[in-house]
Amino acid sequence: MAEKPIQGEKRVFMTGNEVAAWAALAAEADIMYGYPITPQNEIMHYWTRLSPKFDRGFLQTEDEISAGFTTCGGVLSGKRAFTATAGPGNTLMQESMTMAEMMRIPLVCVVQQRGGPSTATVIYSQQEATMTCYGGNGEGFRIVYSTSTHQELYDYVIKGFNTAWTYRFPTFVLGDGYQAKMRESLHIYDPATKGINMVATEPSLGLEGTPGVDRDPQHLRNTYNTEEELYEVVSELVADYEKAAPEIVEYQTFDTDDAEIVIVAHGIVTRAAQAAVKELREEGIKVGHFRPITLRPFPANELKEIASKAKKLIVMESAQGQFDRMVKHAIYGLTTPIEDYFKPGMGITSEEIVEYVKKGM
Amino acid sequence: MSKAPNMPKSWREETKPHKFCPGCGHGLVLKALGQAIDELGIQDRVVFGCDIGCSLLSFDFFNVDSVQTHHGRTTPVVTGVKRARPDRICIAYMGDGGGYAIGSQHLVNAAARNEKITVILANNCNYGMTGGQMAPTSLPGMKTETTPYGRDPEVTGYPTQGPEMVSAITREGAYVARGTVANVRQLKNYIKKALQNQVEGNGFSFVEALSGCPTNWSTNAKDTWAFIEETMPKYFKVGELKAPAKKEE
Amino acid sequence: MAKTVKIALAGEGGQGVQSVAGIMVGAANDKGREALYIPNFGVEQRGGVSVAFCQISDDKIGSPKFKKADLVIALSDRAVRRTTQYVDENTVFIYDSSIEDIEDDLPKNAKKVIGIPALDVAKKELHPRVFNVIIMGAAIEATHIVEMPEAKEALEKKLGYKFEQNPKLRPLNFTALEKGAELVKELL
Amino acid sequence: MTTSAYKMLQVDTKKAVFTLFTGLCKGCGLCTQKCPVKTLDWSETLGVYGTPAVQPKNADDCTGCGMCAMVCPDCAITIERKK
Repeated sequence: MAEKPIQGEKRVFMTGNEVAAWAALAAEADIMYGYPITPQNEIMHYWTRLSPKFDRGFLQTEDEISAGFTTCGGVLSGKRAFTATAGPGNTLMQESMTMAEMMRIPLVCVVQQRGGPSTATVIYSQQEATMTCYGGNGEGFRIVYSTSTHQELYDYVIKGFNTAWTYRFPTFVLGDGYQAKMRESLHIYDPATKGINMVATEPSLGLEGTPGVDRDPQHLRNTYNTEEELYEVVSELVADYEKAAPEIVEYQTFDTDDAEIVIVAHGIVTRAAQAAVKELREEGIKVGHFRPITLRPFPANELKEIASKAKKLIVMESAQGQFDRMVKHAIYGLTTPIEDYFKPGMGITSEEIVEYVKKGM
Repeated sequence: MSKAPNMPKSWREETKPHKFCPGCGHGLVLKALGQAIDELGIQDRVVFGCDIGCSLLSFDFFNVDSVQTHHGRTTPVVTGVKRARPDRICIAYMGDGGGYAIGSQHLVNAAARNEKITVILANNCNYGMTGGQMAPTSLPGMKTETTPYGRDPEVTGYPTQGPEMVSAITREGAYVARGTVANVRQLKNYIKKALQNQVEGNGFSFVEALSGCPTNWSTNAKDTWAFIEETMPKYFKVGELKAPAKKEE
Repeated sequence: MAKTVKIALAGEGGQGVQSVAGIMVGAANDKGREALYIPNFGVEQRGGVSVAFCQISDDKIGSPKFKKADLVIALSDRAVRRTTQYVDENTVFIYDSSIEDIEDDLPKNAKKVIGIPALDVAKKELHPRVFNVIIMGAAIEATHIVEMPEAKEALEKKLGYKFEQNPKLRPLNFTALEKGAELVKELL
Repeated sequence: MTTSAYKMLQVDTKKAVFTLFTGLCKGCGLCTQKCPVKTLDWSETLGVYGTPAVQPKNADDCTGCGMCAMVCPDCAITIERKK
């Protein structure tokens, strides 16, 4: 067994793509399957440089359809397998992600959102929120962590593997092109030093013993014959997901206790929102910020409570209302006014948030 | 006095009679596969993957660990398993639609990468499960639900020559053959060689089996055999296309 | 320095703005400061105007991009036109004085607009290859995100292997760094 | 094993014992066409889908070659040759 990739803990300064590769390495990921697309490609660059030193595998597939399905195969074999993609690649990967939902395949996928629709830009957006949470023909039985810093990217890739293997739902770490390409400091660490034990994996295929002789064979399927049969299976998925959701859901609040105005944002936009809240508070403006860390499951109750006490919500995102729909669905029934601040495919800065909030007062 | 049906040992008797139509060629291809698994003694190591289309009905066919995936995606799923568990003998089972249409990029690239897996493809000249539409392998002039006046090659092209294509893009070490359910013993031998090729770790192995679809062809037993034995071989030549050089003893 | 320093470096692809931006923020990080650097990038791998967005602070940094910079350095006519949007009354705007016919496009609202003959100096006194290091020197002098010895340390760290192969490169790069600082010192 | 659950139709021919497992026979008829002596024909006995199964119509013609068993997609036939 090769040495641990990271001994103890250390401060580093690197891009988010490099962070993702190191995190997967630290999380004892066994194999990555992937197909290059900007801006996630350097995850593969770093993984292919680092992984051979630690006996980990890699396969570059012919497209993202294959990347997703080979990842399913790897996980079914009992390996801590993962993939990463963005934009049009994420679109192609949705097919395999529905198989992972249906068959409870605990794969991990890092998404570095780029501009859309279509090829659009390779730079940045938050336009893959709907697709990552609900893509494909299904019900969105997934776990989606929306990260905002390199530290979180590192933490949640590691956590993502454990969440996936604990609850057996496909788990996404939703980053973006900024997080992929920017450099900032963070601490990388061996999970064990933080008391984090990696959840054991187990194979669903290729088990020991001769099937039919020593044991029953594994006959895994995602096709059902009747409406009733499918309904039963999906109902079980619903029940399991709903049971797990309260244990999985995560969020953060900033100065929301007495906030009259609450900015609701996720992912990297939360950085701008946090900075803006700090600045506005210094001027005595009662503004707060609510940030879901998990978009699936969504912290609906927590947001509802805060929203019910506020005079106004401002939903801010680098997309045309994808996150906004989740917010509105979560707080349905409240009469708190909601303002939308949408910048599809564009970054949002703290300066513009400060300006916007002041203008509306 | 024999009392038990003479099924391959690797077949799962609890799921028999199987779900394929009367006279369906899948039963024969899977019989040949079952016999090959038995003769090689690899039942404890096989991971079997199947596609959508009629081939999905084989998901519980064998006493081997099996997984059914989406249309065309069996090759990548099985590739993923093989890459994660090189000690397993991984078989991807599909029809002509799954291998030559919706999953063709996976077949081509798995072959080009020389994945150490075995792909077995049943060619019955049409899409069976969805009700007899044109497949990449439908013959010129053949009437299907989407070529009701006969397949016009000017409009829809000529039948895909799968093994020929795979043979052209694979390197030494690959095994490629086309068998037929009209000769189960030969088909079994081809499949056995294909699996043996994987056991030895030589490279990609691929067997296409000419197969029958009496339901969608609307043929009786006589015409089914006539189509398989007389019509299909005019376009699809049965035989081995590629085999690794014999190892020096 | 409590305030976050925001810098936009812009040039033609190939002028090396991204590499000096990387070295500069790396130097700040090495000193234990918070730094954030994001290159802008388009679909193409090479060519086009390339902008490096850098922020250095004592605290964690907010959004990776910003509206207005404390310092903008633009090294081509296209870069000038592209970056005037990041200028306000607190911005020092530095451009290379060899850029022709740019007078009308220079920002009118900046705290200061400074033309420096970085390219000329590089060509005539040093070497064209150290043009970007001159720019780094100017940026450091204008912002003091790190001091000169730390900047040299960072250059050594990044280019040390080249210096070993050709020892003349070390003084050349260090001189370029100092020259860049000199070019702006009197004008700030 | 569920073998015992299968009902059998057995025909003792001159050279072999022909056994048809009716619970497996879907009545496709592929075997009848492959019988080299054309002795296999539809039976009064019904198969798993309620369609006629098969049996040698003239027991003495059967040579016990096993072709019918080989081409049966459902493994519904066994041929046990007599010594």
